[in-house]
Amino acid sequence: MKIHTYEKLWLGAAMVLIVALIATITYGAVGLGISMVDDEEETIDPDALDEDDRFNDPRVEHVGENEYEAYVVARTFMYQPDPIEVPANSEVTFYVTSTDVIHSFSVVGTNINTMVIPGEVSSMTAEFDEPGEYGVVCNEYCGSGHHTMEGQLHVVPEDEFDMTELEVEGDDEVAEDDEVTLNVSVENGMLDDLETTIEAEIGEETFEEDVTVEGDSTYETTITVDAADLGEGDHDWSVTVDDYEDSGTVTVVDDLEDDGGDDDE
Amino acid sequence: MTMSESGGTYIDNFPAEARVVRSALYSSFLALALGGLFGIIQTLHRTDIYRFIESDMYYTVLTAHGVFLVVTFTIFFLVGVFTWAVTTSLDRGVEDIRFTWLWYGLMTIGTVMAAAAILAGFTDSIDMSADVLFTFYAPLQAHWLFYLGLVVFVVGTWLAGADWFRSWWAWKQENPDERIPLPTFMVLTTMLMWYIATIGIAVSILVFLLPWSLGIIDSVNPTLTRTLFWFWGHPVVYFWLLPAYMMWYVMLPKISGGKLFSDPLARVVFILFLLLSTPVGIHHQYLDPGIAEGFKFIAMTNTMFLLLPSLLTAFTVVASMEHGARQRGGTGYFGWLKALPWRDPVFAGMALAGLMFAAGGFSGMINAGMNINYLVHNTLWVPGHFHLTVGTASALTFMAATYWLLPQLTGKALWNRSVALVQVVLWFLGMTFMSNSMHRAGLLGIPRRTAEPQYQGFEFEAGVGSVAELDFQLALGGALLAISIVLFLANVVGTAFNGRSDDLPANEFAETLSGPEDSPQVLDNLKLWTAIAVVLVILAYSFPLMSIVDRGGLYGPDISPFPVSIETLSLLAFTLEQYTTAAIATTGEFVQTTLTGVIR
Amino acid sequence: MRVSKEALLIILAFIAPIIVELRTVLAWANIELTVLESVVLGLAIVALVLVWAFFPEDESSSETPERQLSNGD
Amino acid sequence: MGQAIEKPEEKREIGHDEYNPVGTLALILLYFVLLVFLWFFMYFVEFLGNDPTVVGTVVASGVVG
Repeated sequence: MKIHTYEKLWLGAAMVLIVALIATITYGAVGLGISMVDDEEETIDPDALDEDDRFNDPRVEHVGENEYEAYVVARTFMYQPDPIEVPANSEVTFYVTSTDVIHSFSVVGTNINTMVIPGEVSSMTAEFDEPGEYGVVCNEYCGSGHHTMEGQLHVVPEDEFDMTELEVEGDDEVAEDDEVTLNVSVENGMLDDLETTIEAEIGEETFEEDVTVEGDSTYETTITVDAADLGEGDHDWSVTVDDYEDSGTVTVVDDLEDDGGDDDE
Repeated sequence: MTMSESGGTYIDNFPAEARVVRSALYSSFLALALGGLFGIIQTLHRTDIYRFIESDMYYTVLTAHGVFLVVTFTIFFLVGVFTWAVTTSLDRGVEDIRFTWLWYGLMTIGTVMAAAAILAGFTDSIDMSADVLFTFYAPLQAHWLFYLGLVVFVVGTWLAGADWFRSWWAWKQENPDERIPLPTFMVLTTMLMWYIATIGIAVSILVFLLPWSLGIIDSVNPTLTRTLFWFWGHPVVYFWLLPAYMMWYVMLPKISGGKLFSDPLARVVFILFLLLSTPVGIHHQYLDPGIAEGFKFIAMTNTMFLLLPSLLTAFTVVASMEHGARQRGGTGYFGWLKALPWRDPVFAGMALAGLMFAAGGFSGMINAGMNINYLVHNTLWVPGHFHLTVGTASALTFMAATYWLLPQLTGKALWNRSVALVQVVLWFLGMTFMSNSMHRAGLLGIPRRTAEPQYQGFEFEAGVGSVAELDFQLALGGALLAISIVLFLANVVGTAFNGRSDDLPANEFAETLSGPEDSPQVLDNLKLWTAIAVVLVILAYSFPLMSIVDRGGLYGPDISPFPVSIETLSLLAFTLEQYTTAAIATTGEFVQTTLTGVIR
Repeated sequence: MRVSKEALLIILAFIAPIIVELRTVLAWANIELTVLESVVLGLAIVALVLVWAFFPEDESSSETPERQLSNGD
Repeated sequence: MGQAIEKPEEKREIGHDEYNPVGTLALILLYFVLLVFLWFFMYFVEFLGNDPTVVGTVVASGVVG
């Protein structure tokens, strides 16, 4: 078979090019450790995500020093959780699944991008060095509202990041001869202990308690005050832990037959 | 190469066949008109320059744009031009013209069915829609008529292929010792590729999607139908492209005033497409969960080697053009380019299409890269890429070829050559603006297939310039393309209304500098190449498909009728690794032996 | 005319992509152009090509071909 | 614009053995250089510059900044 010398030369150049392209990608995969979304995750029943430990409550979890896992559910036409919050200088593994059709989870302006297929879980690990706010879009057509499907990923500065959750249950109405109680629970989602102060205010009364909430646990405490000390009427209360605050109003009534019913909650 | 002895036009020699080919081409142009109309609506809508439809209807428009252009326009043109190529190069009519009309009829019926399902999406009064886009990924579900229409259409193409094989067998009985004429060789290898590729979509529709849309089965495995789609979905891009390649090889050298540089290499190129087009589809699924990275890597190496036939084509075709230019008096390293017949719309269109394909080839290399896919996957970059390939390399070549074919098929001179030249240049300009801005926008992360890529919570950040500029560029390009389509259609209609002309060139292909006699006989052994192609497909697809079925069930996550235990699976994985390594080695070895064989 | 009208059309077509991306390329060299400036620059380049094409001979007035060009451009 | 159908005027016949496609070689080598440049630009500037990037859990130790 006769092939012109120039064409042989080009054939050689073309082969070199092809091998170079494969070599570059291999370097990225092996040298830089860029791995592909793959089949390492077990399949999942898309109709029963609420029975799944990871996806019944879409959230971010702290799993190790600077290591976080985000369990994300994509559905028409939203992401949960939204926004996803992680600290800077962290390594985050995203687990994303769909409960209906095929979506994508694409963090705009980054190389975090995956298809989200019902029945499969996409897992991707990425490192966030700097704080920043990213948009998340669905780039796979998923139905008539596809263009409205968006979310946010917030990478917050490390010192502003915590996973504290404050929840307070207070009485709405208390008889004057009874006690007003506030059940305070402080959840620490981080693995490290949380040293903080619970500050509470009811009417004129103030309370303060220094606490250490152990990693991945919830601290519960009850604050009580005699209703008589407050006196009849409405009294605002508030509880703060770091930057979190919960507040409400309690009504102290003369007797129970005075069913004043101005519930605030 | 065999040529028509009589030296007349095609319609003089094959009046009955000319009618079929003409019908196929007109069907194709009707689809182009509709697809183009939907194209400009989309362009103006997504750039927010002019919106007159609701955004949820955008997806009906997009489905119609995709299906009409990449299925109807391209494939109707293909069957027309392939019929022309086979009959001309074998210098014999089809064996039974009724059979030819049968497959044309099936393709038309299939198109009408699918089109009805899609277009019904525009009105609420008919309870039918198929807003599933060209890819129809389950669990999105179309009306069963859409799937059935696709099946009927594909069966039509199968019969078309059978028609051409029949012609070739009949010809071979009479010419046992002759080499297959190059155009027929190209048609046959392309169709062999098509037969292998359509297995994927046939299984996907007949076994899963059609019964599912009819309510016979409850669920499907989305990864499985998606993988079967891409089993067909990648080779189909070569089904769009190879008719254009054929025209570049068999017509362009002649139009340039020269001869085809190498017939043997053209055969090698088409064989490589037959072998490598199908075992690469998983590169569309780089970012799919549920598919092992190893399978993705194999698909990538195959894809990268698939660059070879295109790179070879670039050399052979340009060298053939240069031969023409030098015979016309061209000189120098680059000066010969001036001696090319740029004022001929047939030449200018094909040459500009080839040039844009060189750019599309580059973005294709990026798409083929495995991990770099995180950057571009499903962004506007991807439509930017394929508007250069199917949207220009194929479409513009088809339009330019039409300026040659129409007079051959009608016996009438082209209505207006200047309009034709302006038309092809407008396409080039329009696509420059449109695809450039799409590529750029894709790099910013702007998604494809989205009615309103303007979001509430964040904005896309352009490094240089602004998103508004890119939108403007995109809309400008789209508008130029729309004008170009109007000019093209005007020329087609104008030509149809022309009177018969006696002054038309004969229906002939380019001659060759290095002919088939320079190539080993084994290149014409279609059985051998088909067998190797099938083996490669089995190697590339059997294990991914098994793994997908094992993970997600044949009919979706609920039912698991594929009882493979975990132990067998890990054993499978191990065997698979062995096989895939072997597959890569075989492929490499094969390519090497073919190439050395070819070079000697 | 130095080149035929058809050739001029093709040359202008080839220049288009260069003009379109000129601004990006210049931005790498830290030359930031506004849209208006790059449009003006593009028109200037086109004008230069037209002058080059028409200057040596005056057999056809430069008005007519330019009108035709704007058709095709 | 001219309506005349242009016949490709052949000035000389060039046969297989005397034809060297130097122009094609020059063009295609230019294309090669362009491809290599653009590939490296796309991979190392556009792609790797588009941090953060998905990394494997095993090697995720700050290799990809």
